[in-house]
Amino acid sequence: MPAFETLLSPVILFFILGVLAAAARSDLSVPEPLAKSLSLYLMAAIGLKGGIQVAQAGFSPQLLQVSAVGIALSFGLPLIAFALLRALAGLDRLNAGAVAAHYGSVSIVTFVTTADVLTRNGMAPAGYMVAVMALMETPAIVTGLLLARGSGLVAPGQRSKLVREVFLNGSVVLLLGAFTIGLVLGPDRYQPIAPVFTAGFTGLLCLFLLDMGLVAMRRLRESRALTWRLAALGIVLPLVNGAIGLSLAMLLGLDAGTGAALVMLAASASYIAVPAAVRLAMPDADPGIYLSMSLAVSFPFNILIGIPLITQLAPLVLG
Amino acid sequence: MPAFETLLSPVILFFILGVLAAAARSDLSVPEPLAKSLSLYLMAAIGLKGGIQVAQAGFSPQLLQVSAVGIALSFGLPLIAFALLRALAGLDRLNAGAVAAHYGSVSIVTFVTTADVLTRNGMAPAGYMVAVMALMETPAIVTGLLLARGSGLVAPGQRSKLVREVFLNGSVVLLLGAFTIGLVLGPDRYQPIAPVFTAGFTGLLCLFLLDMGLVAMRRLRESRALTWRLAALGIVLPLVNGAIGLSLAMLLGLDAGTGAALVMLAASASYIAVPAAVRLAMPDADPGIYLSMSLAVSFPFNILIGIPLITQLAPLVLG
Amino acid sequence: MPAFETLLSPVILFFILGVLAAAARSDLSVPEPLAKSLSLYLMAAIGLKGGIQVAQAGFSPQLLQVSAVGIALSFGLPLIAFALLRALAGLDRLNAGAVAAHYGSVSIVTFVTTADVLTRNGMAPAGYMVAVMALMETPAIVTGLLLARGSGLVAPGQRSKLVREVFLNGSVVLLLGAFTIGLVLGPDRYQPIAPVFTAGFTGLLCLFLLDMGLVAMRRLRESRALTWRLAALGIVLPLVNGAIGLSLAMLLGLDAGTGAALVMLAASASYIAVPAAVRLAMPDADPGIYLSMSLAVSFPFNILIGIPLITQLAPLVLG
Amino acid sequence: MIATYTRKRIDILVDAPLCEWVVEQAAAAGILHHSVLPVQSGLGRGGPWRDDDGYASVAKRMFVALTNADRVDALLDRLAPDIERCGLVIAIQDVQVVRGERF
Amino acid sequence: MIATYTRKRIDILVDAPLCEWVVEQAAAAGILHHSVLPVQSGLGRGGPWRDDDGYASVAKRMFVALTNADRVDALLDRLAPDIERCGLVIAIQDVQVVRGERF
Amino acid sequence: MIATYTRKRIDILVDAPLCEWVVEQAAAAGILHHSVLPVQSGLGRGGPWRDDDGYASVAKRMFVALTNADRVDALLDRLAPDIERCGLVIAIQDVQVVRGERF
Ligand SMILES: Nc1ncnc2c1ncn2[C@@H]1O[C@H](COP(=O)(O)O)[C@@H](O)[C@H]1O
Ligand SMILES: Nc1ncnc2c1ncn2[C@@H]1O[C@H](COP(=O)(O)O)[C@@H](O)[C@H]1O
Ligand SMILES: Nc1ncnc2c1ncn2[C@@H]1O[C@H](COP(=O)(O)O)[C@@H](O)[C@H]1O
Ligand code: NA
Ligand code: NA
Ligand code: NA
Repeated sequence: MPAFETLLSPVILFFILGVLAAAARSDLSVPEPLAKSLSLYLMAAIGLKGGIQVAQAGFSPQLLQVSAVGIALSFGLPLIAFALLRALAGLDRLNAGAVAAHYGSVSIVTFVTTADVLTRNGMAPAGYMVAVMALMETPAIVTGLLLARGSGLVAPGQRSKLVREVFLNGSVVLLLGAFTIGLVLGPDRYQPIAPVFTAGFTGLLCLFLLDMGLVAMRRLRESRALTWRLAALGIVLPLVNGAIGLSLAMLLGLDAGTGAALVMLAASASYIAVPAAVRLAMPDADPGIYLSMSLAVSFPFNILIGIPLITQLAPLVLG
Repeated sequence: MPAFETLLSPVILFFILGVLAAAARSDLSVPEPLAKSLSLYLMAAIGLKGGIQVAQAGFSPQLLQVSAVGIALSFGLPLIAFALLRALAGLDRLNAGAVAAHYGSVSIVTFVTTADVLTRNGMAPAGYMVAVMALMETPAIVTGLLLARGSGLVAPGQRSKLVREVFLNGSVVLLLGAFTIGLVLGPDRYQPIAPVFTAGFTGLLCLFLLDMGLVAMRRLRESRALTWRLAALGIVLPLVNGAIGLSLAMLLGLDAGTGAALVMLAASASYIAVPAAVRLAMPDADPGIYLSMSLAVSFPFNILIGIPLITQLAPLVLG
Repeated sequence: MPAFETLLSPVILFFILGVLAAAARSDLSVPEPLAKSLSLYLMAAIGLKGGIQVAQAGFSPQLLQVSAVGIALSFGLPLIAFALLRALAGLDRLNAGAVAAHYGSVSIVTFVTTADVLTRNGMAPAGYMVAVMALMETPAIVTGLLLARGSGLVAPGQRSKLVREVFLNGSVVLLLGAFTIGLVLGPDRYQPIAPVFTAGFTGLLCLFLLDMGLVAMRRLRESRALTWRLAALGIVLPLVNGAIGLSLAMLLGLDAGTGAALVMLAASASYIAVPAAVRLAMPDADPGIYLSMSLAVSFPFNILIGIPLITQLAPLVLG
Repeated sequence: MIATYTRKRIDILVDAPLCEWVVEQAAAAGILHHSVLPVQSGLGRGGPWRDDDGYASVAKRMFVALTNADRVDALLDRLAPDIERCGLVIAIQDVQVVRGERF
Repeated sequence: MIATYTRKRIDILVDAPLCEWVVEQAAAAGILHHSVLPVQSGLGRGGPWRDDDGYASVAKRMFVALTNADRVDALLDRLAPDIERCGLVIAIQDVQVVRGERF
Repeated sequence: MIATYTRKRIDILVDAPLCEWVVEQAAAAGILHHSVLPVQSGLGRGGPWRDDDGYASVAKRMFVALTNADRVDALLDRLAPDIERCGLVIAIQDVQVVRGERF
């Protein structure tokens, strides 16, 4: 299937509709509670699905290997991002550290869209990748903070809040919780809830990506802090991180779907969990920089270019 | 099937439940974000469905004919409404123009309910009627404004906002956008999202009409500006406009379903897109008049009398 | 099937996930409009289902018997609760009356979860139990008020509001309204909305119970007014009321499923309709007591212990 | 320069189920027009609450009215016996308004 | 003690569709920074409304800005011809702020 | 006539993720009771934001407390070093309250 075909999936077309509507300054908008509800739903659904697949396939040593690699990526990728942001865009330590934390972490929606597209192309990633994603969400925050501040610079009162934000973040808890429920349920007991969590999945993902398109484009239009260098890095970083992810996937001998998912986890940048934690730990870093880069540049790039690209590439170099 | 049977559809029964609950002053209410979310969903769903039907049936010259007629109706119907409102209800120019704009435009929910009922009676309207509806939404605002003010009376700063409101109104963009997505997808690629947008449709429409019943009846109970003459016109105008629509449908030789849909588009009055634009362009017109007429009188009339009537009539005089 | 198996249903596992997340002080939370929307949906769905079952099974004299017993329970159970609360927990009249009203009324979510679990265990309760539940919601408020205040102590201006709250409460209206719609529709005309109201039911219930777990546990963590005696009574009252319900179910000769549902209606305590009415009629009673008992103690007890227990017990002693 | 007049703004924090009652009391005191703002969370003597705790807590509203001093006094007199019992939190401020005859 | 400065707070109750226009007028009067609070229900000369009535009523917003007296006057002058027509409800108060140079 | 007392109302506009921290600072300054109002959109030095932009912007809250002058001062002293860094927008007003002993 040509790369172009991937763009014709309903999910991506709704994303494009959102982008165009916001670019034309239409007043189309998705109510905030719907967006929040859809994101809860999507996390519960992929958590469950992952758990059930692992319940069927059984635990494999690969699960542990890939988890370890994922955690290492989340800790490590911010180092590269930090260096590039300092050298090429001239960001100060604080803002470079804040942005780096985002690129070490992952975008859940990018992962979900990737999995959806891969599955329709006959390359469903392994179920445990959901757990790997959850594990990759927060280590990057630690690295980003250390880079920005050196050690020990979080105010004492804030520290416990930050630890909670990092380890008990709602999305981490929901993903791992639903994953565990899926493991416990197994395929049979999952049947009664399959109509909601399986049959409804792609359709609801369309509505969510419509919103993401609107939000990303509005952000792009309104961002003042986004220089050309930063925008360029918003494309370079996913490519660099994705390449690193791909090399590791080859080293680990992952199948095409699972490897492609790892690549997109590495390539994607957080715009939910990390911004909230960064706001808490580095309130003086500029959200105009880190949100615009991850949400308005890297996210659309990954959806519109990254996913079609890896869908073409993965079967050639992996598996 | 007797007209009475039409009232026994789940959609209409939930509307009646809403009306009764509000009439009894129950505190039953539907959270605003749910109502907004359902209306986004309904627009995406009918847009998609229309696009897919056109993708299957192919473009027909009729599509262009009916579109032209629809636009002409939207521009033209306010003239009649304006004359009747001035002559029979003694409204001033400003308020008569404001109300007229509503009756030239369309009610999406009335259309959706019509299509649902017609389809269950074996008279599904042509897919392109969704696009016709989107085209009919906003021209009426221009006529209404000219009638109310003569030309050139919108404050300069407001004009660009009004143009955006008229052409890039969220519902127009979503309807035409989803229609286009449907066209591009075609029936096969639509399959993964069919459970949400097709199977879920009638059930979710029930919840939406429950809310509409509550809202319409509450409006009726609380409206102070609604005189008996205005209320009577809220019934006369749908009949007059519907009759005009029916004549045109006969002239064009439309099939029963498509023709009935055109009739209900003509007969229905906007209560979403137009009120917002009127509030912007004529803030001194009284919403107590235009909202009460379109929402509290014409909307229930169309749902409870208009749809059953046309469902009986259409197969006799059309197609 | 062992009691333990009941806990492995997806619905209960999501409840436990919510409880654990709140206990760990995660920031996971369900947006309020989603919770409200889900509860509207659940009420509409069980109302419809009940009505359709009665339409199929026909009216039975049992329906009237069980309704009368339900109303009697709702009026009568608060007397026992009041006596126990005064004697064992030393509550003053006002607060004892307020709490008693909650235990005479019912928890819709407990009922829905019970029905879901019973149905999966081959003991679906009779359809009319939904109507019985609606009838049991509000009589308890009257008894609670009389106990707290003696007669005539509601301020005159409040009385009409209270009557509306009691008889036209949103949940009573929606349950009975949807029940009636189900009766009118019957199984055939229900088909088009079955995907939403039947296929989607258990999955959406999971999301709702996730929220209930979060909310109940947060309440437990933050409640200051909850003494050990009150907490103990939050477990004793469901057991006492459930035992009374069971005796009546045996007397009436109900089948296992219907009887088990009556038991759980008796055992459960309201935390939606009654708190609102009590806040209106007895603003000086302490919500810290009545909400904590019904929501943070009895609700989880009923879900985690009560339902598995009665699922085991009912087939042995009933029907 | 457009003329402004000194009037009062009264804000009343009230439990959602009692809000309609405050509106009625205000109307009886001659304060017909008002607005109600949502409140998201809070902490009082009754402990913390948040509006997305649904049933677990009693949500609050903020009743706001611009009016004149006499009507504020009339409203306070009507509310006085219930302020404690209903846990009303009331704040009154001087404000400048335009169209003074409206308030 | 941190220094505080006397400035003005202006609150404008406005129909949601006209809110953007108020924001523009404020900007033209030099009041660039502002916040908009949601309003949930209300009662005015046009009768009652509530925001969950969706299409049945015109929702309101509350525009709030902290600024200085001159800019408030400039804004009032700009709004003056439309206050009645657009049904604006305006309240101005003295407030103490920190970082006085910002307002 | 019911007695009223002069107290202070302090309003603090704060980023949602930092709201809990403001609440803690207030508690440490003796301001235990407070309410938090939602804010829907705004414009500041950091550009425009709106709460339905989800992840695209940092939502704001409005912390509101009625209290006395001493506690307001204590709170300002605690917040002083972070006001600039955290972008707090603070407004303090005199208000009349009933049940003066509560505040
Ligand atoms: N001093 C205060 N300032 C602002 N809000 C308050 C204050 N006292 C109480 N409240 C609000 O009123 C609610 C009820 O207060 P209470 O009746 O003391 O529990 C609290 O949860 C707060 O939302
Ligand atoms: N005196 C007032 N105090 C507070 N809010 C008001 C006042 N007058 C009007 N409002 C608000 O402004 C809205 C429109 O007022 P009106 O234009 O008079 O219908 C009302 O529905 C209220 O929400
Ligand atoms: N002068 C002001 N009046 C009202 N709200 C303000 C003002 N300045 C800032 N804000 C609010 O505080 C937010 C953050 O401001 P800033 O830190 O300047 O970006 C803005 O988006 C507004 O919502
Ligand atoms: Na990454
Ligand atoms: Na029309
Ligand atoms: Na009970």
